[in-house]
Amino acid sequence: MSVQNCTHSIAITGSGGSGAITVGNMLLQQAAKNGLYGIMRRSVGPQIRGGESAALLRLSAQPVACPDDRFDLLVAFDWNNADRFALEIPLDSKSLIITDPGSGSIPDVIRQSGATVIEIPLHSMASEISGGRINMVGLGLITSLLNLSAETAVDAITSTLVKKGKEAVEASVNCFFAGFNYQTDLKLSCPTLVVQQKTARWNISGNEAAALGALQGGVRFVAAYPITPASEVLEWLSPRLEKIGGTLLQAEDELASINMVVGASFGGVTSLTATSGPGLSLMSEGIGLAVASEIPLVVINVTRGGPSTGIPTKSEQSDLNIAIYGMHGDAPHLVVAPQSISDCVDTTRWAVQLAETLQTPAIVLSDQFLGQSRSITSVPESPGLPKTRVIAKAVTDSSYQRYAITDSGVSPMAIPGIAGCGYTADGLEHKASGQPSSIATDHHDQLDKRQHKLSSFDFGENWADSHGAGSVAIITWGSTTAAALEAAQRLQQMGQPVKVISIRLLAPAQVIKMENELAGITQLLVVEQSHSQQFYHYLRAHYTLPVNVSVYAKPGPLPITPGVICNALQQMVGEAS
Amino acid sequence: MSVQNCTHSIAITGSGGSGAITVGNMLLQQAAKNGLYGIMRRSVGPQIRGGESAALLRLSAQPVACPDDRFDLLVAFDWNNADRFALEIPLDSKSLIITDPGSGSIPDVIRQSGATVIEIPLHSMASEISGGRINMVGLGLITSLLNLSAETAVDAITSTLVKKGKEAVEASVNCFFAGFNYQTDLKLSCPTLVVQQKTARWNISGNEAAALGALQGGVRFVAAYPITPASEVLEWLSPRLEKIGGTLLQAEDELASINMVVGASFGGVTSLTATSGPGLSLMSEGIGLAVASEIPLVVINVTRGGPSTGIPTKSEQSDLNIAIYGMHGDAPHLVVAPQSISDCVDTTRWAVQLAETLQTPAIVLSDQFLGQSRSITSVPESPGLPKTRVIAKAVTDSSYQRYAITDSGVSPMAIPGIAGCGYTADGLEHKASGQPSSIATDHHDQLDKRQHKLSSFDFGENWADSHGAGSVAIITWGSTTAAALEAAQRLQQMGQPVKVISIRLLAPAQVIKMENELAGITQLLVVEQSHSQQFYHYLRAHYTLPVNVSVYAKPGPLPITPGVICNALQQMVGEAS
Amino acid sequence: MTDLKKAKAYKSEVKPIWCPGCGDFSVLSALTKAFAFLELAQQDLAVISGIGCSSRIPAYLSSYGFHGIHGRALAIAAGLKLARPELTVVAAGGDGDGFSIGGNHFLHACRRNLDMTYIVMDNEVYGMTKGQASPTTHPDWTASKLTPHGTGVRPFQPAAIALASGASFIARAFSGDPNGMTKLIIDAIKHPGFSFIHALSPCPTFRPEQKQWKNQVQKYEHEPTDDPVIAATRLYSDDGMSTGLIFQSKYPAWHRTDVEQASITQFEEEFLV
Amino acid sequence: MTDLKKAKAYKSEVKPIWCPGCGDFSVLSALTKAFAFLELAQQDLAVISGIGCSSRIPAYLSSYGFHGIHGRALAIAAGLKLARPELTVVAAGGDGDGFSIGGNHFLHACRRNLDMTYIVMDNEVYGMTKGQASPTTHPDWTASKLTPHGTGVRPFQPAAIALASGASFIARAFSGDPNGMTKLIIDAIKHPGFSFIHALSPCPTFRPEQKQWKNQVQKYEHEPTDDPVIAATRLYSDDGMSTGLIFQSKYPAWHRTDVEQASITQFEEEFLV
Ligand SMILES: Cc1ncc(C[n+]2csc(CCOP(=O)(O)OP(=O)(O)O)c2C)c(N)n1
Ligand SMILES: Cc1ncc(C[n+]2csc(CCOP(=O)(O)OP(=O)(O)O)c2C)c(N)n1
Ligand code: SF4
Ligand code: SF4
Ligand SMILES: [Mg+2]
Ligand SMILES: [Mg+2]
Repeated sequence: MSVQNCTHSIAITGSGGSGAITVGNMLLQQAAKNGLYGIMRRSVGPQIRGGESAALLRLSAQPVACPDDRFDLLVAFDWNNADRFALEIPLDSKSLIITDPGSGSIPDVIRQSGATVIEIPLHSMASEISGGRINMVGLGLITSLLNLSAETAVDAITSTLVKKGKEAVEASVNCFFAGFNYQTDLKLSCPTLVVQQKTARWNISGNEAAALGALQGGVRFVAAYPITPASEVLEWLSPRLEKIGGTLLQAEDELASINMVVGASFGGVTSLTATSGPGLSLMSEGIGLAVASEIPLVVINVTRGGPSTGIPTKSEQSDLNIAIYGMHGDAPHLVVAPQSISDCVDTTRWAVQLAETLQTPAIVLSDQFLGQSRSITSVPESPGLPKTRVIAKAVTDSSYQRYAITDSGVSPMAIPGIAGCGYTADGLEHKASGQPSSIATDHHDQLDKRQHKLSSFDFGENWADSHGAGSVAIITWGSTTAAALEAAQRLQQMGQPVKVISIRLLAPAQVIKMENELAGITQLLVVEQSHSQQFYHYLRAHYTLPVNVSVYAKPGPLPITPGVICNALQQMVGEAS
Repeated sequence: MSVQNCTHSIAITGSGGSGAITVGNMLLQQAAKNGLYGIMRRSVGPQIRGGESAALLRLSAQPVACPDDRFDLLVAFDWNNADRFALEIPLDSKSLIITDPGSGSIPDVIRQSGATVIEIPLHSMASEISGGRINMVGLGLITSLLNLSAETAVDAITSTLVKKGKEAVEASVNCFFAGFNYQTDLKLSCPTLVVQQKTARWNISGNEAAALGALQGGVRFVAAYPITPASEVLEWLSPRLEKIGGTLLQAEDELASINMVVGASFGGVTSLTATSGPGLSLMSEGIGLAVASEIPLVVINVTRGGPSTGIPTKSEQSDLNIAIYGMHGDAPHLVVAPQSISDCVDTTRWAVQLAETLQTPAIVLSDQFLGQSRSITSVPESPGLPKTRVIAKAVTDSSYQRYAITDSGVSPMAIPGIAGCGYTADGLEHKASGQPSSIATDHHDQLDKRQHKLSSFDFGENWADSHGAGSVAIITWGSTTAAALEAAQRLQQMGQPVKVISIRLLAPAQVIKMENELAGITQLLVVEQSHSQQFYHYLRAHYTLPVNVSVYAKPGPLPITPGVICNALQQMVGEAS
Repeated sequence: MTDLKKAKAYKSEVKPIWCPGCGDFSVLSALTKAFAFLELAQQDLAVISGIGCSSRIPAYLSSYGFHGIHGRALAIAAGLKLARPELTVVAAGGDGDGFSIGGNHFLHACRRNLDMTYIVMDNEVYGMTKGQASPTTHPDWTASKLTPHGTGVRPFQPAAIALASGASFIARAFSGDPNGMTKLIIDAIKHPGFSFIHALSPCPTFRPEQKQWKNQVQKYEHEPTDDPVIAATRLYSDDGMSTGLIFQSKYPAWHRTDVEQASITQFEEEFLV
Repeated sequence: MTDLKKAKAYKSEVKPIWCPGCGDFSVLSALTKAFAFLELAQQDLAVISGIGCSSRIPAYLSSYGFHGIHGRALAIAAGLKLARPELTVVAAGGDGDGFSIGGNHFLHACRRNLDMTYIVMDNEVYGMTKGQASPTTHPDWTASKLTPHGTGVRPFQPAAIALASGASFIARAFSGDPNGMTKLIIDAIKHPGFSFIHALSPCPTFRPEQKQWKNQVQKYEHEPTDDPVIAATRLYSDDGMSTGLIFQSKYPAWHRTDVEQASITQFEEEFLV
């Protein structure tokens, strides 16, 4: 069965307090218990409390990492502010809409889709049960539609609501069964997801995954300032860091947090901060200091819609430019991007280890989609031991040179506490000793050193993931990877082989490796979620691309889905032929 | 006579208090009075007071805008810290060195050049005159060597020292004549610069020029934080702004200054700030706000050696990346670069007018070389009247839409005071009215609008300067332009025609105009003063370059001189043939 | 006190995103009442904010407004006031915006004493980012996941800092007393210099315990003083919950120096040799 | 007081870039004397600074050091101290670095009360950038081209701000009294919390009139107090030129909370469904 035939995309919407998100979360949990995979995004209005919200799920028997082009099912508890989310829930004539007859007329923008509408008296069903809530009726309906087991649903309800007391659980379970047992002739186009094998699963968001990867990599100090959509990285880390002897400090601003991280790392403790665009802007001077003074550190940037305050709650890949080029002066550093929620674990861990090994800052470019979506994934393999930085040995003479020119460009780093190696880290250009210098040869030596340590390092196979073969390829990075892979799978099924290259290591550029990857490619489709084609320009700047290049670049807030990539690719191939 | 044959390069060095810089300044003034052109850089040590310093001049009968590859004359008042500046003063066997026999032995690094050394008892000559100073003896010697008139020197001495009193002037004049009349058989290889025509001249630094251009463009509000090498922009502006009804405020930091500028410009007053790399880093969030809220403003960035604190007193072109790509999100804005000291007037004025016209921030990329060097230039033509922004008209209904979608992408801007047009400027994505929105169509509309107003604007001929013709070209930008032009002139004389393209408008890229400029070019040499080839990568990203491209990229602190460009070009041509 | 219909004219048609019960509603309405009382023309009025729930306020007003970036309201406001001294400029925002990321501008705005008003809606929490500790949060508040044992840091004292920084008008208001707040805003706008209003404005969503504030707040028992020593003494013994005008002095407001006028052509001539 | 030879061991071989007569020379030597007196091991000592003439100090010491970026000394120092609580951490820099661009970190460092010392060498000017007004510059100082009529702004009061921000140790020292300064540095380092020394350190190059400071400075006439009301009262009536320990309190220094230990594997298991 092809991927798009065996997934269910379900939207649950409702305004403030209707509990749409709760249903989504429970459904995801249930799916996992039923041996399925899944992913769930949330879409919320600008209100802090109340306001419209939507849980946008896709469930599948195989691992699934991106939203589909359309939704099979929309369960709408009401139609308030439907215009705000209509674009996020594409429906068509094969889709079903479940709504309450009392919710008023279906907005045109939804009705136009031609989807089949079934009105079910959700409200009255719920009100018949004391303490009943319509969202649980909805959960029952969806569970039966998906042929999921009622048992796992009850588990999910119980574990979620246990802190609200027995009565709440009971009322919800009753509502659930009211929905579950409701008789309709509703049918999803593909009612049952066929589970191959039930293996252990994780239910994890990308922000949690990145946080876990950070701990695995050895991070023990975090200073940060809250910002949407990065705060969950910090929320997950704070209580856990202290349980492994680390510290998280909420700083007064991002200038403080990045510089605190510089100080902590200077002290020998592996350190990290997390932020989003506005915060990254404020950190650029501090990151530049880390480049010049050769202090390892990691910045997780969970990109949101830009520019400026932009769209804080929505995803985009538009912080690529600032991540790569955002420091003044010649400031070589590392930029990596996770390709899926579960890859957030590995890529963040890798970033930490690269930063430590190369004594330079690493920026992890995640985004709101990866960071705030939850995914049911297979349990990843256990990582090896964290790599550590090259530390100087105590000396009794004055021979220690912090910025000594070495073959690798990496110089043993002294850490306070090591005798005889006292030195002053400096953002001023310096001699090998660290002493400030404005002499041309010193400047050139240190610029060479800082670049050389990155350009000569062997980053191995992780620099990019490549799937498939042929002369037609899609190139992408980060969170659009999953859609590109699924597009390639669909195209393959349609007889169009497509190779997918997704770059994990965005800086430094891997020119020779890319040359190998692109060998034989005659047509290349660049896929990215930015308005100004940042990735495409980045590729042009650093790599030699085939003559025929097409670009599919679209800003957020809507996700780039497999179907539109298929279309763009078919168009490219069609035009060339 | 070819350019390099009719210029004099003179270095005057000495440690703290020796007055080398004073001599340089007087010489420049004299040269102007004698109908010559000239340029003078200063090289100083890290000390605030005292420490070594050097005045590095080049005088010519024709306009001259870059240092030569070598020095004809070095007048060294002593040899302290000679290693720090030796690299900055390339000497050869045709060079002359004047020094005092009492200054100790000439350092190897200098002697190795093979230059002719003449020891002249400067100290004892000066000490014979009460209140005498050796630098004035030096001035006399140089004046006679250059065949400049003693009269203009006396003028320069008098006007410079008049505030120190009559006695000081007299002592200096006497010292001057002691030097001037000193009999040697010293000869410069080209003793006399033949003046064609004495026209009016300006003695101006690039920082002053940029400041003047700002005023001409209409700037009436400046908020800034001091930083080397940008502070002179502010020092020149502060007392003058208030004389034309404007204001300069020294802010608490760069975050404050950029945001004050945003506020002032929101208030309808043309506004600017000036900074250097570290400050630009801190401003990037504020600049992004100006992009999103469509507030015109100008940031003059006087680039110094980077990364981080880097080399504050030396020049580099390494802030190109951050200027173009340094904001988070898709943030189209303007980046322009003056090509010479006198062009700082025009390019800054242009930047102000573009910013006002297009309601977006403009970054002027100057650098330490342009900013802090003084030049004798022809008096520029008077500029036209400043262009102003499109202002909204008062209304009595609620029809005003601040971010209305228009054909040009520019929407009439309401200014506090205009009735009926009250609106809230916002860095959040918004509807045409300004009301926040996270709906995809609103985001796309506004992203399109902000890009379209830049991409559809006709920037005219100013976008780049192009000189010469042929199939071989040099492409460069900013302060390396002068050296490229002189290199092309030399190559022309050697029978190698070379076209020089220097980009003034770095963002937005002018793809079609560049295509025309590059038509017929088969070999292209990219010249820039950065370590990581920032300009080259920028060109690749945005333009289609010929197949044969060579890159001459060298970081600061030493200037890129015509000779090395000639070599690089000859090598490129040689390899191709 | 003021004509409610007149006050309403200062409201825009944008519906606030605030939660039911949010203290900021009262601040919004106190502001409009003060504007109405002072009969300020909408077009000569600008309200500037940073980022946060409270910082959304400019869009809810029919005056000119700027919803800036986090922490920079005072800088934007200062630029506007310097460029357009004749406008009435009000900066407004939250405790995180003003005292955490914006702390430095607060210090320097107090010192600089431009003739403008700054209203901080203090809810001792970051509302917008869903409930982290702010500088004014008490050290033992443990509901934020970022500080699960509390911050352990003594709270920021807005009025005391304002005084030490040299602010010339310092008051405390409470959103539960909208008339008192309106009066203070009127006095603040009339004050010829930098006027700071520390507005206690509860966040029922993340700090439900602040519903008790109405029982804790009391009118300041002293007359306002212009003596910083007296003000300091009072502030250091105050519990931070008393409202009213605390300090007002006649420090001179910053203004442009008048100098002889010149023309750009004259400046150009200075370069002639 | 301390063995000069021992003190010299804390000096590095780098020659200061300071002008002859610069007050910072005395601060450097007071620091080394204090270190020697306390017998601190060089390797367990870190001196962190920002950018400015005064901020060059770490390179002149043989301890570990960080010459950071302008205004961020306290942030770097805080990170280091949090990560390595056993180290002795001293932050140092100028009035521009600490009170202008770095003002926000100063506020929050005072509140946070980490066990470290901060020495601000105040010369009421930006020395490094050749003589602009700093926050502590008097309003009528007209020698800077950026403020040719003076700043017109009342000076920043470092000690009063520190007090209002909750600093637990506040002292003023003068570079013309190196022994007094040494003693204060010793006490500051010993103080278990954030200790702030406002060190008057003249800049003969841009503020030659500061050569008169030696005639204006006097020892603080009071005993130090731990009562902020008393300290405030004194500070508001002080001329800013008296030296000595002003305020010292037992506010608890910030420290990590001890919690039950866990392993990363346990955290991973939380994700299992
Ligand atoms: C540079 C930057 N950092 C962080 C944020 C995220 N952020 C938005 S509002 C806010 C705090 C809001 O708290 P407060 O100012 O007290 O306002 P409230 O929501 O409580 O009214 C934060 C941290 C941001 N927008 N920009
Ligand atoms: C972000 C940034 N802005 C501005 C500067 C320029 N700058 C360097 S030192 C300094 C002020 C120094 O004054 P202070 O801290 O009082 O030190 P002093 O030189 O007087 O000892 C400034 C503005 C900089 N290095 N970085
Ligand atoms: S979260 Fe709190 S501050 Fe924000 S709107 Fe809701 S109640 Fe008000
Ligand atoms: S300029 Fe002033 S502060 Fe700087 S070294 Fe010289 S005397 Fe000291
Ligand atoms: Mg708040
Ligand atoms: Mg200073």
